[in-house]
Amino acid sequence: MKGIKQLVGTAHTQTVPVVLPPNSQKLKDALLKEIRRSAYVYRVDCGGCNACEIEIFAATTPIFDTERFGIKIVASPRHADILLYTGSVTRAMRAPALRAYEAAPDPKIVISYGACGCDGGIFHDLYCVWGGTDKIVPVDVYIPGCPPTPAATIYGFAVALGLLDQKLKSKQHQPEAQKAQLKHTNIPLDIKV
Amino acid sequence: MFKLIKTVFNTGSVTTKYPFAPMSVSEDFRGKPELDAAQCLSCGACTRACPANALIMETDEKAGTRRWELSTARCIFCGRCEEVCPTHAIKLTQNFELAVTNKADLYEHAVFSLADCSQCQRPFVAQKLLEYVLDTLAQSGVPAAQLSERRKQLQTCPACRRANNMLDSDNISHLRFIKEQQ
Amino acid sequence: MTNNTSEQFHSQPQAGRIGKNYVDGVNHFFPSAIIDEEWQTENQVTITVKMTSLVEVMKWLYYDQGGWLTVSFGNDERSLNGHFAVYHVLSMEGEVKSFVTVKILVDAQSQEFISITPTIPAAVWGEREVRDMYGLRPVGLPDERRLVLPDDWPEDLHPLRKDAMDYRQRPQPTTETETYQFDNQLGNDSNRIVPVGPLHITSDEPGHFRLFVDGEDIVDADYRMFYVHRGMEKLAETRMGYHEVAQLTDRVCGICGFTHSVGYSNTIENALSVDVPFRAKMIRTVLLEVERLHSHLLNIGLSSHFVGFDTGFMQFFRVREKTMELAELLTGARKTYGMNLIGGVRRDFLKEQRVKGIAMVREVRQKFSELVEVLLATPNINSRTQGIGILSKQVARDYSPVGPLIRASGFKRDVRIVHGQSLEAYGSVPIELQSMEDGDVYSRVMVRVREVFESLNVIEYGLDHLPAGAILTESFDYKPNKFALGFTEAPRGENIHWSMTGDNQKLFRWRCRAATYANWPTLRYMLRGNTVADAPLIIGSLDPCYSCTDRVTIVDTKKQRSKTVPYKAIEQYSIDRKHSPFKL
Amino acid sequence: MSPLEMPTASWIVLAVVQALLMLFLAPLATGFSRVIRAKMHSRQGPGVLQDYRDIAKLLRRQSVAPANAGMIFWMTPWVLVVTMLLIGMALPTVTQVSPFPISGDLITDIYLLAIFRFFFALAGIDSNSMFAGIGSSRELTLGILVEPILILAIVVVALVVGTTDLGYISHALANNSWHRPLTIILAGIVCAFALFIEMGKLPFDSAEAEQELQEGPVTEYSGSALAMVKLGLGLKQLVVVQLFLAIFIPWGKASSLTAGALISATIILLVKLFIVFLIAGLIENSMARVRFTKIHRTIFPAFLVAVLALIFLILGW
Repeated sequence: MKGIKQLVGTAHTQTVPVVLPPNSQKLKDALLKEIRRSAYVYRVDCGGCNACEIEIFAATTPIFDTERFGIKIVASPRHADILLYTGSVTRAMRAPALRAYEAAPDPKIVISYGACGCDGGIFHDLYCVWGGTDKIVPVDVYIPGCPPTPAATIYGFAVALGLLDQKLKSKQHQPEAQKAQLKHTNIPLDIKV
Repeated sequence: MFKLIKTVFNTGSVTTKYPFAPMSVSEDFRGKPELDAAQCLSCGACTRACPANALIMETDEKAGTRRWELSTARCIFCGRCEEVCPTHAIKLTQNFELAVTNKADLYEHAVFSLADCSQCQRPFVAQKLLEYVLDTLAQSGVPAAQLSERRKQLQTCPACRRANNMLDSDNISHLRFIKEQQ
Repeated sequence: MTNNTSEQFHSQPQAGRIGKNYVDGVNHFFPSAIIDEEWQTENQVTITVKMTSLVEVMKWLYYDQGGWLTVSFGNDERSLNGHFAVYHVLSMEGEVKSFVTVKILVDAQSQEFISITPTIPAAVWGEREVRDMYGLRPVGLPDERRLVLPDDWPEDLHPLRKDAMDYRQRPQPTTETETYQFDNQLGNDSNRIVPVGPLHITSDEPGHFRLFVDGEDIVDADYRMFYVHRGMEKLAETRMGYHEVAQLTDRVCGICGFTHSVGYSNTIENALSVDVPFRAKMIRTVLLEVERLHSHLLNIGLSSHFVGFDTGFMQFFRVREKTMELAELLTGARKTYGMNLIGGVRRDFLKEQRVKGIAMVREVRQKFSELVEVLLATPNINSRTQGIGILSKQVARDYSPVGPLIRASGFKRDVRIVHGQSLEAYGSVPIELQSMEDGDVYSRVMVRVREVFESLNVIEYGLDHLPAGAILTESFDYKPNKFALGFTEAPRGENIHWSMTGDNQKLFRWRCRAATYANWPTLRYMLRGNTVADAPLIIGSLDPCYSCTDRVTIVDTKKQRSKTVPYKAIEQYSIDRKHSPFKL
Repeated sequence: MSPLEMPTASWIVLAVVQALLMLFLAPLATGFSRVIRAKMHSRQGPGVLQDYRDIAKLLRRQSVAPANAGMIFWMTPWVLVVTMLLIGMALPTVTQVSPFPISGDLITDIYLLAIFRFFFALAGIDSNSMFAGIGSSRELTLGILVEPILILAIVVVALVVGTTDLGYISHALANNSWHRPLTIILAGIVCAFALFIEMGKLPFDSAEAEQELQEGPVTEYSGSALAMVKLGLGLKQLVVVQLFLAIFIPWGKASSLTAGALISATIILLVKLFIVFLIAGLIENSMARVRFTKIHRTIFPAFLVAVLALIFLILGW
């Protein structure tokens, strides 16, 4: 059974993420109010298969057009309010990703994009990958998807900016309610495979 | 240049109204997998088929429970789990609006209880899996006598069954097949 | 070729045996070279050759018989025959079209093999990767640097060896900064070039370029790729079963994932000689063309962006959205189709899906042709793209690049037509090869434009004439240690996959060579002689699989100083073409 | 009034109000060109007031700069805005006479533009990021190409009218007949071309290209400094266009300080600005950029036309 919760326990398989200053949450809420109608996004590619980059690109094209919400993709972390991390952090890309994090002015919102960004996706336990953005930087919003559709990207930005509230909630199923029903009970026996 | 302005002019603005109007997605779009806990037998087929380890099953003998977990963060929305599930318990919905602010919301859990062996009282199979097998046997027309004997046999764990077969020779069930083949 | 050698080979009785003449030729010219010959399918043969005669055999097959080196890779077969092995796969495109794989056994103690790079330069990257991954030292390989593994990887750990490490082990990083040394082949090596420029904080750098320039013209270029190396080949051997690897190969590259998935499935299907139902083959062909559609539209849009024509870029992406909708309609997802299983496809095209699909194809064709006229009528487009980044025929012949890059230089290389019979349903689909002669950026863009129209026809034909029948066959069993080649024509060129089935319901070895992997080495020669202002345009015309190669370091050989210039700056410089960034 | 003695209080008030109004309208102008670009891309695009929101947000953001950025790096945003305000005060936009002639006749305006460019480039180099260095070198070379044309065109007009005071020139061209029509028309065309480049519009887009192009020296700025620089650039576009309108299309201006005349003049001015920005937007979005070697070929003939205008002036046509 593949039920191993944490894969390899030894410390050397983990990286230690950047630690947040204490009052940063208060600063972030203040920031959110300011950038509600004009958010500058900077894309940090930590070694994904670049399907996520193309979908972010597609989100800015005429059909989905993020600029109508004031969301603009800028070309330097200096101007950025939101850092958009894609890709499961590969070893070679860890140093540049941390440099980008320090270059952006505080307070900043960090969004982790795509299955690789959220939790390492299909490469989560590989030798050359640290697996997920939250291994190196504190993340505020997760946008799952492989790759997330441009509509999901826009929804993610809306949740990040606090325009929409998130729909997905963690769920605890109660399976003991009743027995599992058999399927196709009314089919006569001999033709049922 | 004027040809461009003409093309641009008669295409007008093509932007969708998405956040303000629901987004129309093709009907078999692969969105978030949804578990129907009643149907689920905790058999673990989906966890074996998942390429990204997003579905995880953990059996805990001491507590006699088996915990199923779906991590929407790691899920790659490929739909393999839906294909291999014997009772169609897990299905992919069309839900793509999955952005969350705290990571715990990306995880779903379900706890199933294990059935104890009638002889050695140690849990050896998921309760619902056992019941489902017995229902299938009953539904597939096994006569009542044989069914009760089958039930007794199925409710003992494999270790006890091996012990039983070794000890009382008259109850060895394989004789039945030999008779029929003549 | 007189065929006097007797037919005692133990391989399965093959009907056609296409490519038998190559094997006989090798026997004839190099009598004792071949140790073993094994046929995987009727046009794929693997000959195990003695190490000593490897170079001559390869030279004869490559240059004299019109072969093209597609991929070179290693395999740790100590558990099978006590040796390592290095394979060189040749796609023979002379008068007989077939695949010949030359295999050499490498002794497990000496761990050295003869490098063929001096005679066939195309093998340079393959052999560097074998050294990284298996620790086998290629004797005679000029380049000593690490190719694939990151700088902070310990020196003696070679991941792909069976006994090296568990696929989840992550060694502690050895260095915090990048330590890759760049070499300047043409400039005078006397002056040591030190990167002076401050490290600009552009973060996403899937590729790092270093242009050696003399004033405005590029003397030489070197680049460091593989920042996105994740180690997929180790994953395919350890955690994943056959069907899961089909999902993994969908995520090799974000733009041409499905071609990799089809390539991989073909390898297992060829190895176990599974006959995939014809309907599944046609579905795969249609989806391969849908992927080519959106990838070419992406590249044409990017080319108009590099030329500075942003309205064209946005308009092409507007049309591209329609193709993504088509993909979502047919497969349920915009990008990662995930349709492939071993033995066929797992989702069928229903009637109304096909009707809607054909309507969409017609709409895309009309809009696309309209936009192409607009693009070609835009002022100074031609002056920006004609005559730059020319790939000469000789360099093309040496480095065997693939895809629109080589078709724009006049070579007729397209797997769909050359090896069309044994690739999905391309044999029975109206398609013909697009190629142009002068090999510059303009002709590459035009080849892609024509191929988009070609793909539209194929999709419409495929959706119209979808043959009846099953879409998946499971009536075959997995035999261990069978291996074969799988090949598809990705938008950027020919993807070659090779895999060997293992004995525990898992793969023993899976090797995937994406198209761009073969195109990168030629970039150095395309950049030479052009101005740095054209560099992003040329790099863009190569249509690199990594979304953006992000940093360029300008090294002025005369003043012995260099400056690291972020790619975006070079991109802007090439777009508005003013004052080159050499103010060192 | 003769240009030398100090203008009366009401004129100074008008000048200051005029300059501040221009500063306030600058984001509207850049927002409008962004909307045109969006419409050309056939997408919905941001609202016209988007630049206001951007600048408001940036003003409140933390201003991070490279560790070794010098004093000039911090001073430049202020220099940019102040120089443009000075020109703005002197321009006879709504009145026939230049409201504050001391701060800007033709020669000082050209030099104020030159100071703007010089400090903008210097800031790029001073922030010693390679990125901004390229933007600065680009800005300076553009200056070398464009400034001679601009100076020549404006000097020709000044010679035709006989004075370098903006107010008199626009008054003369508006009222009495054009006794040298050909020269003025040629100078007008050349000045329009030069100011189009000065506005930093495609296809001659230069360092302060706005969307995802690298924004040259602006790369290293962030937070409030970035807001000031964006304001400065927007203000420069507005001021440059009004410089052209004041000289070459001077009709419809108020002759006295009465409220009614001022209001009508302002409306006419806004209509003129709308038309000019619309045309600039259309041109900008339907051209690919000109190649570096071609840049000389396209800008140099404009210089020859300017010389031609000078010759026509001498011949008296």
